[in-house]
Amino acid sequence: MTADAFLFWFLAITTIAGGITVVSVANPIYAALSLAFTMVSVAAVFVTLEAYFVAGVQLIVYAGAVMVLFVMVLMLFDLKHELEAFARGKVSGAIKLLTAGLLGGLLIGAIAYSPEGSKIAVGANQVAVAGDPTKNLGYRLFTQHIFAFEALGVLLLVIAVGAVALSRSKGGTHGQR
Amino acid sequence: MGNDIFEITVNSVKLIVVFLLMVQAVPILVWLERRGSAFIQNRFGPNRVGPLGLLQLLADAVKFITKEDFAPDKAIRKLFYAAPVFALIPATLAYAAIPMSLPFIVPAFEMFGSSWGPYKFLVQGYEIGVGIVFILGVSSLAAYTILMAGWGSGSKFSLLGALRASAQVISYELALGLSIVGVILLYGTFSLSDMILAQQGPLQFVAFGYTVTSAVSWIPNWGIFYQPVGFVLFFAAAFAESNRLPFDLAEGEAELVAGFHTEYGGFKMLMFFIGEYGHMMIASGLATTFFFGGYGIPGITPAELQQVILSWGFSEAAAGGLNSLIHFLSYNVKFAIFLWIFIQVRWTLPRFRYDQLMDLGWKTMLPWALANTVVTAIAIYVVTL
Amino acid sequence: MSQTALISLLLASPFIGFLINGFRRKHHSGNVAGAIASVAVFISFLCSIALWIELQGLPKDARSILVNFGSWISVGGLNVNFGFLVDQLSSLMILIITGVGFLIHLFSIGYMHHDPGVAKYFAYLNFFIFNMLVLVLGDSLVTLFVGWEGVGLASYLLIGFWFTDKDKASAGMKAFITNRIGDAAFLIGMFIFFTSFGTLNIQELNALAPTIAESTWYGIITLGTLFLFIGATGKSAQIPLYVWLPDAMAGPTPVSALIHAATMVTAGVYMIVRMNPLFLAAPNTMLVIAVIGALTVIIAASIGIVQNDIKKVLAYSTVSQLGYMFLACGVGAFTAAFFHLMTHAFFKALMFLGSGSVIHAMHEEQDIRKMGGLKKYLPWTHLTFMIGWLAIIGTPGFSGFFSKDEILWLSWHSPLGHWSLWGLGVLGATMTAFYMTRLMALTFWGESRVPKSTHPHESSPIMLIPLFVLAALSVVGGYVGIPHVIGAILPGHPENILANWLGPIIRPIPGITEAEASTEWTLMGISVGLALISSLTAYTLYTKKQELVRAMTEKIRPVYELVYKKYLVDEFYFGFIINPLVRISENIWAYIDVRFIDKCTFWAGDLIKGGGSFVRSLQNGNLQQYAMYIGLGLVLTLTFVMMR
Amino acid sequence: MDSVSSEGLSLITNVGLNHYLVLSTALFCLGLIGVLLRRNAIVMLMSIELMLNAVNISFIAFGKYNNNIDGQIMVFFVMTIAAAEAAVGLALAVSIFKRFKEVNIRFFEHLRG
Repeated sequence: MTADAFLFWFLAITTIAGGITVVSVANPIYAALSLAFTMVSVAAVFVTLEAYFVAGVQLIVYAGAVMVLFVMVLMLFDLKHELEAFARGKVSGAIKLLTAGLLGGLLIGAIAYSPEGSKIAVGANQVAVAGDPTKNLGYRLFTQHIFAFEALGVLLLVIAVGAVALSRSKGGTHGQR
Repeated sequence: MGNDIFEITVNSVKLIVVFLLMVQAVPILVWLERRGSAFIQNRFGPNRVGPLGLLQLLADAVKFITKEDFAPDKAIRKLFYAAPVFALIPATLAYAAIPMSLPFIVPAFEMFGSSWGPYKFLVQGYEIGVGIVFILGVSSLAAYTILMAGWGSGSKFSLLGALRASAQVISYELALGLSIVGVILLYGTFSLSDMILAQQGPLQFVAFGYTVTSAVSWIPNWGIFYQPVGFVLFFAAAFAESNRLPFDLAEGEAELVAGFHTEYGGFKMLMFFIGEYGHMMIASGLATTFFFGGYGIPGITPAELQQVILSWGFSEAAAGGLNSLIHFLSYNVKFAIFLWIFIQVRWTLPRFRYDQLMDLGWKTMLPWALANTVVTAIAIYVVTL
Repeated sequence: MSQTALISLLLASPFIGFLINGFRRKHHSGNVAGAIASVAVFISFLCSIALWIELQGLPKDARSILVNFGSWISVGGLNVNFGFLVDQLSSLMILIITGVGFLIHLFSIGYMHHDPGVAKYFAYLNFFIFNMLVLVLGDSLVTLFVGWEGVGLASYLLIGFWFTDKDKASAGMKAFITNRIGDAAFLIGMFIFFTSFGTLNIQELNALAPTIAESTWYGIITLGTLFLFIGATGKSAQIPLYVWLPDAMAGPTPVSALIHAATMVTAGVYMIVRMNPLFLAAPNTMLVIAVIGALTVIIAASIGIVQNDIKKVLAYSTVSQLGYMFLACGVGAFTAAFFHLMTHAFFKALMFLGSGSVIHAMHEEQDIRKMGGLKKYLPWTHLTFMIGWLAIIGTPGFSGFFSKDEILWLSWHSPLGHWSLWGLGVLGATMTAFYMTRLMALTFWGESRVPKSTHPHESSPIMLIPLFVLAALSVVGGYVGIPHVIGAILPGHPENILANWLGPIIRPIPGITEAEASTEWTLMGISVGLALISSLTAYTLYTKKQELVRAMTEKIRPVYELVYKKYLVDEFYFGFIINPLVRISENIWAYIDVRFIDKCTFWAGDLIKGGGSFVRSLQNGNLQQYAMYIGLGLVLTLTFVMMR
Repeated sequence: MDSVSSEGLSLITNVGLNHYLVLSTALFCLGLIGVLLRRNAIVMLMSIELMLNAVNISFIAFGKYNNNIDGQIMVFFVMTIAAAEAAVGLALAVSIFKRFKEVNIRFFEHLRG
């Protein structure tokens, strides 16, 4: 077994194990911590895919900021006793599990039956990667995708205002001003 | 295959050595801190055990280890015990990525019946292409240890301290990251080694197609001359990141007893200590690397120094090693100066109020860091037109 | 420095000034803030000069520098660059903006000295200059529109600069909203051009403009240019959207000088001149522009006659002078329009600054009935103001004479013009002479009506220097565009420098013929003579025979009231547009919506309610069940796709 | 070594695009299960983050194996959206918590039609 394969399987196991913990642990704080662990594993998966910069950003943004926010909110709420962690109803629960399973099975089937190595044709605007990948990334981001980038900037601004407005309001949409 | 095993062994050993270096620096720093504070406050400080109280550390270590391993009744034991261990991981990982000296070549040699090398020995834990992003990413994980400790202790003070500390850490991470963007733009790389290479030699830059060189040849080509604002912001944010005075709101004694490590004692406490000092060391190492030429020596480039050493009659390989050693010393001098500033500031400045802290982070440092980024970008664009 | 660096510096300098002053907006030192802002604009001015010199070095037909800072929007067929174009027209415009802008910054240092928000004020001023430069230099309509909106924002901020006064804040709002109406039309114009030409680049649009004029009213170019023109009426205060400009005088006086006289309000004229090939291709639009311009000239001028606020008089005068520019555009005399834009920038900025000096001296008093005889107290201001007055009423030899005369002559002579347009123009010029002389007489001459408590004093040197420079420009500014007939009799036969310079990028008026010099001399004589008579009348009436004026206004009281209340235009807008709209909406709501549509919907609703209660069992409000439906739908779709 | 086991071995040792895609699918389905079954609004949000991460893996894997860097750019966009979503979701959760002192998803079910 080569080092690459070993790394992949190791990371796959940690990632999936983290994911399972997230959805199965009753205490939301442990769920959040294991999600953070999953994020770190996913960052490592990115490293095996040679996306170093994205891996770093994954660490900073997801593991370092978003998940810390989750953990902080959870700790602030102090939800120690999770009475009903899972949805009621055995039948609907079974259907839901079946749905997820079916979706997964279908996707994996599709992947398995697709001929390995058949690549999507490199189109006109898909320039092959050359040179420093991070520089390339920045260049593409600020030329080809600049409009989407700006739109996202606007979105973030709106979100920031919205989040502040939401968390300042005094309970419910019909609260007194 | 032989070389692979060699590299893996060397790298593992290096990781351990870097970790030990970091851990071993802590007692010295503690001694410095206590003697320094005593010096500042006109006291003696520890001076009984050993010469200048140097052995006090050993006594302290023994004390820490032999103390009772204690956990509060309401604590969540898993988190409570895991937190101090996790405190060491981000600090170590990040510190290992900082280059501490000139890489040198180990010539080919025979051992265990087969030949090894030649091998380029890097004086750092590991070289990562996107070094800065990695360090920022890893050190951002430090917030978890704080939260785990705070939550796991099962104490109100701990939790409040942890929430404060982590809010502070993620707020200042933004300013920290943005203050470095100017440096990244300046050198056009994420790699710390490349940055240090770019800072070698006398002050020199290209503007409007002309090469400008400083008249005084010993003024080095350090980042501080191009990014003074970035440096100030970085250093201030680094203080906040390492939760030290004047930003140690998380452990404001008057309100919170001791913040997130209220319930910790003994060896577990020591581990948090090491973590905190580790962050301090990372900040010092990064400040040295970004703004003060890393391991470089002002007035002489590594290649010139190599020639000087060769003229003393050493072999090529030995000269390389000696050269690396000298640069290692140079790095440590700068590093130590920053550590001393950290200690000095801690005993000089009073603590902020929490709202002042947040105001400083979001309303002062963030805009300035953004402005610094924009101005740097424009300046670089205009100058290199 | 390379051209790219020059243009970067030109744009960046005021922006950096804006940032610095914006960051230190809480500081109160006017001198420091003013120095930063003035230096920033001065650097831009130097860059403009350097660019102008660069242009001189280029061959006559290829005098343009296009700098592209990269792609901005690239979506579908729309490609917009951060492109900036310096050509004969925009180079002159940036010279005016940064030059006059610099002088006004200097003046502001003295004028805003005591204001606590002075750093904020200078930040806004620099922000305005930056946006104006973007507007002028932008190589596509989108970039131009960015500047267009930016100057609108700066104008709003500066009109409402003393926003604690509710009237001033709402004046800012009025300007902003009125401009929005124009901007919506401008956008529609842009859409029309984009759908029909597939580009928004101004040079490409100009190149694509057909040489054969479009004769219909519903042609693409006619519609597009009409909508652009509506946008211009908003920004440049023409009928019907001029109402905001007089109210905009609520801002600090230097702002009125910079934004609401010299630069921003001329953006509409500039835009039309910039796109002259397109407008020439749409003669119907040109007709509309000419008529609107001519009407604006006399209506604004007539209101100006009866105003008592020194700044309001100047404001209506600005509207009226802008009308002349549009009249010129409408008859195809783009060079003359730009020429008048330039001279107007000089003398109107001068007069506004002069009025600022007067207001400053009178301790914020703006009512000319409470002035008079100020000549004694403010000798320098009086001198410079008088030069502005001579220029605006068209005294031969002063700058206003050349440009106004050119417009009047071409509105008679151009194939797109008409004798009636000339008539309206001359009437406007006569009225201009009257109200300007009235302003001079009531403010500076005659006997003093200054209250005893006020002690007028001459302004500080930093405020006077800009006045001197602008006064000098108002005198000599006209000599760059000496009309052909006058040039022919002058020694050395000086040519029309401006027309030669702008020649390569401005299309000639189609079908214009060689004129007879005698006709031109005659028309010139008529307009100058009428202006002379009317200013003499005004002088006599307002310095010596005030009671006669009073008696006359009593006799024609209803007319006077009508004009004094600005033809009740604001009331008209409220009474015939805004209030009816509200009332109609109310009626629609009460009768159509409540009685008819609601009934229908209730009926339909009852029907659906029955069916809905069945489907309701599916939609039980359980979020996770909904998510499950999504998942199931995905599974079904995937199955379908894979089975095929 | 017979052919079956060598094929199985190569499935393990030759890691390719499909492996990453299967990993991504598995993570995605785990996230979906979390969204469908968990009652705590914040845990649901976390499960959504899990799904987004799964998508990121497949983006990067496709990007690498097709030699196209746009995959990584999409990941940036996804991350931004995820951060935005987390911010708004948490703000909602905070306001729900202020009112009901709990963040169970059934408090959102007053929207029932």
